[in-house]
Amino acid sequence: MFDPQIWFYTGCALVVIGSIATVTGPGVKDPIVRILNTEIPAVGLSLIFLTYNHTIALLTYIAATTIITLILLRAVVRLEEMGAEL
Amino acid sequence: MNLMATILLNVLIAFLLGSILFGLQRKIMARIQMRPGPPIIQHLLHTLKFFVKESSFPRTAAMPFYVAIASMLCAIWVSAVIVGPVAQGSLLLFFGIYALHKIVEHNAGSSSGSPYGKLSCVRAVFSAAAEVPLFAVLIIIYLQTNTMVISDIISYQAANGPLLFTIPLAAVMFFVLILSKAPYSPFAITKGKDIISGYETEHFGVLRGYLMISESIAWYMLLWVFLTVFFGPLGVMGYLVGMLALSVLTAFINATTPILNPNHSIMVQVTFAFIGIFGSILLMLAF
Amino acid sequence: MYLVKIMNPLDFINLTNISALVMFIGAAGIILLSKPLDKVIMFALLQGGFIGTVVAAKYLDVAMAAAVFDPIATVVFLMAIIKLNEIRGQKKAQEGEELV
Amino acid sequence: MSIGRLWNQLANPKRIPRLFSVVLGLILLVGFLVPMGLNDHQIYPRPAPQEQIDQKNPLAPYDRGGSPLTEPGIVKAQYPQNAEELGMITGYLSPIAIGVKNTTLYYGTSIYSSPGGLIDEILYYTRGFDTILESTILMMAFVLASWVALNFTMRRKEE
Amino acid sequence: MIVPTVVPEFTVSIFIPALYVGLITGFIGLLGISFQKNDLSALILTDIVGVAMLVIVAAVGTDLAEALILPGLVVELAEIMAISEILMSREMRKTGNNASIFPLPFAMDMEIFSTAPNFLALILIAYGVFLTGFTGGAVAGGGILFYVIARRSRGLPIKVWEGIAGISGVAWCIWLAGFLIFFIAPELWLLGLFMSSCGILIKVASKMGLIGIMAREDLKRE
Amino acid sequence: MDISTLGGQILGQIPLGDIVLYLTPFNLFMFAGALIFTALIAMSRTETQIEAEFGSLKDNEVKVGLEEFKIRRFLAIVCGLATAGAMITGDLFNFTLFVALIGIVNIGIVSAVKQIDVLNAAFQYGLIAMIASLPLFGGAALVLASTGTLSLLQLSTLASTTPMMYFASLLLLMGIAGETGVAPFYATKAEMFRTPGSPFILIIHLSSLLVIVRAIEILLIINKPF
Repeated sequence: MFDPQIWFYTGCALVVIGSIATVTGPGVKDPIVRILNTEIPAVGLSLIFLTYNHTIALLTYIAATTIITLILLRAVVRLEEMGAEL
Repeated sequence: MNLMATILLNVLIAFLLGSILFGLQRKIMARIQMRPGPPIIQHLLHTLKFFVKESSFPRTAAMPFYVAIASMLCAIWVSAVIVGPVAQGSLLLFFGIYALHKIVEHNAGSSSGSPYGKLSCVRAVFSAAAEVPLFAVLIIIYLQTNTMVISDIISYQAANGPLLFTIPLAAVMFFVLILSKAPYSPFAITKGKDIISGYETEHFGVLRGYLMISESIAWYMLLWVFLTVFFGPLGVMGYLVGMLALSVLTAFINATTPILNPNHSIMVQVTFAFIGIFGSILLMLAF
Repeated sequence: MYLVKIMNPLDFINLTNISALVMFIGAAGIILLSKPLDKVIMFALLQGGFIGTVVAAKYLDVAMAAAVFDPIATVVFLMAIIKLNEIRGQKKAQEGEELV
Repeated sequence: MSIGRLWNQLANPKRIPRLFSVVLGLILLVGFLVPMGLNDHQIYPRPAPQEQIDQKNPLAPYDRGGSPLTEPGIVKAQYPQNAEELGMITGYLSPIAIGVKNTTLYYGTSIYSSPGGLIDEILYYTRGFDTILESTILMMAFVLASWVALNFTMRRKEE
Repeated sequence: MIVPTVVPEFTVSIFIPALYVGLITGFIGLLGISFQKNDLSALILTDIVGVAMLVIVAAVGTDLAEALILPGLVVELAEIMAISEILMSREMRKTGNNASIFPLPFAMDMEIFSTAPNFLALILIAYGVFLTGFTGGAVAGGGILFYVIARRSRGLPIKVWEGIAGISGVAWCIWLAGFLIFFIAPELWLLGLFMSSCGILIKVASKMGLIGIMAREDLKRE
Repeated sequence: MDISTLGGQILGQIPLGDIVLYLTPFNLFMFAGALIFTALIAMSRTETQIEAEFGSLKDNEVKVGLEEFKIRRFLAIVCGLATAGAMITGDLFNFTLFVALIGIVNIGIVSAVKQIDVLNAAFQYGLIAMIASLPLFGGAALVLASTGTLSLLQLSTLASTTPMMYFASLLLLMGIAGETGVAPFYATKAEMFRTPGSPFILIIHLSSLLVIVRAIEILLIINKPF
């Protein structure tokens, strides 16, 4: 097995495991845990990009995923703060 | 110049025939319900009457829009006549026009500021959601004839017999679409009497006249398309008899059925559409 | 003889495999640990593994950008968690007062 | 009259995304029954992964040939006749990029992400109309978000 | 031959696994949304659906695929932001604007906040400017954002905000002009290239900066 | 198989690199229709919605404020232009992007209102729009993977349709259905219409119906049943 294949299958595994964990992982009732779990498929996707040598997309994705995290966390904190019951 | 004359003639025929068919429909409905009913030319007279009445505009209306949208409805159906009987162009284009008609209808309601118009507008959006799957008729016709152009569909039927016999479920679906456009039909939720006259509540004078003209032309055009697409090349008498028959049939249905609740009306139409789509595909695979 | 040469376990110790291992450990940690702060630490591990992989692919500029963005993500998480704890603590305190 | 009640339930906005996702999920499962494969005659093909970096090419993984301002690179576009200067952008390197290229082997991504490079060629030239739309989507989403934030969610004490 | 005429064998061989991963992930995410009663969780789960979409697009493995991914993910980001803002607006109206009931003494004196932001932000912005385009915009925007969140200064007036929004509109026009140059005057392609890439850079970066301003309202209230 | 059996004969092309717009009577009519409505919206003012006030005999006038009016008009015009673009574009991915733009702008047009129900509908519609980006872009990517092209003119010249393309167009259809809100996903969209501002909500409806009609054309171009 040569390197790109290892990256690829690691990425695939992370994407699938991570998405399962996000949907039904332990403690995902807490939104912040759920957001942390979404980082796993994000890293998995980054590995898939790396396998295909989509490096510019990878670079953008690394920046974008940080920003998405920030947006989601902002929503979580703010909703919690105003005591919203969803 | 000749083309212009043809267009004018066709529009005139569409208007007159459409109004008379509407009048006939009301008469038949009345007789079924043991009422005397208005005279057959009532709808026509009604339309003409509005052009000599004073026009007034509600203070709350969204101004240029409110006037333009009613005039637009007329323009849209005139162009439908051009696409249909005059040019025999693409069926897809005809359905584009029908989509525009839905939009205009719904905004005629909301632009006046009346709460009844508003409700009619919301219901128009609901009902558009139900009519969109009926566009599947188009796809079924296309799969059967390999073309979207009306003249080609006519020549296909001249060679292979009417489409009614090969894709009957599509014809049923299209008939449901026509039925939903008829006044007092179970699917006419946008003009139900519970919301007064729906989108027409706040239109007076010339604007109401425009709305009524385009209703008549729309009825004629829908019947024309149905007959052309499913019965093949017909003569003048053929069209006349077919239109009469369809109007009488819808009158019978409308006279005997109640108007449905909006959600139910949509889901009934959607159910018809799904049965029609899958049934037609199965039929086409079978033969 | 030849088989033995291929099966040499030391061959498996290279940057790619180690990084993959680290990433799996990080992922498992994020999923299984219960406290959010512990999860953030495992998240750093996951990111570290990822940077290792990018280095193994020899794209150093991407690795550099990832190395800069990782602490940012971690800091953002930390801030949110601390803030949330604070809010929840206050809510609990308030509810307690109401009860008393 | 359970079907009537069911139909009424379908009109509840909160259920719609759930319903949509169930239907879509089932359709995605259909994908496993359909025979699929990648057609290898694609436009804009790229070399095998890691091939260029293994050759110690300082422009890896985006080297598509050509030399700055003189010779176009290799670009397999859909309609080459519609793009007169096809390949020139791929071949172009800015002066800073040339400097970086001569210093190190591992910064190909940065070099080709700076002005010039294949992705720029596709994004701005051959499929530039797509990029107009994408940046418009971005702009609209931000107009919307910032408007809501400014008027409703940030100035909440004033209301 | 630098560029092959057909897609390499390796890419073709991993197409099916990648596609299936995309479909499975999409299915899991969609199933999660359909069983989810909580609106916020549903929003977070759409992120997973987005990942599935990117996997499927990436699986094509050509340069075109990459060009399609790149703006797609920036768009995904923008949509999440807009929708989360609507969610907050809705909840604020529902709960009757009681968001700032708790006066929060939120003092967090971490070393990283006093020294690191300037340095990291400088690196990111400089690197982003060098990269240009969508990538550079995202990178530089990340830098601006981090700087804005971490700085102590507060009370940015709305005028500054509108200024930023205006710049981004102008940047969009610059990029449009660049695009037109490609087709109207192909011999000036270099000018078009620079206008386009710098336009997109400014546009994306300034928009990302806005997020930082919004987020600071929550995270660094004093 | 040829585009002219669908929308009438091709009158011309506008080449923009790989994205070639083609003009048939059908496309032109829809394009012009969308533009006319956009122009109408741009110059109209909004209506005043009259509601009965509860517990008294007074009327309650619901108006659209000036700030809100400006932003909604802007978004409505963008939506109209996007719809017009979706009518004449000749590229599959370009079309999906137009649809995505229409989706986000539609949410925007109603997000500025203050009714909780309408905001809720806008949020749920936004969720659908985001979910729908998976089948939309995924479907376009699968078409690209199986045929190696995204241009509709090229797609129409292909000899046959593979099962993969059928699957891809099924996904595309789902994506368009989600973004435009047709039955049975109509409820979110219809709820959004309860707000005042009739010229702007016109464009929401206009875009979805026109896009559906255009989508039928595109799906028939991709799938060749004979």
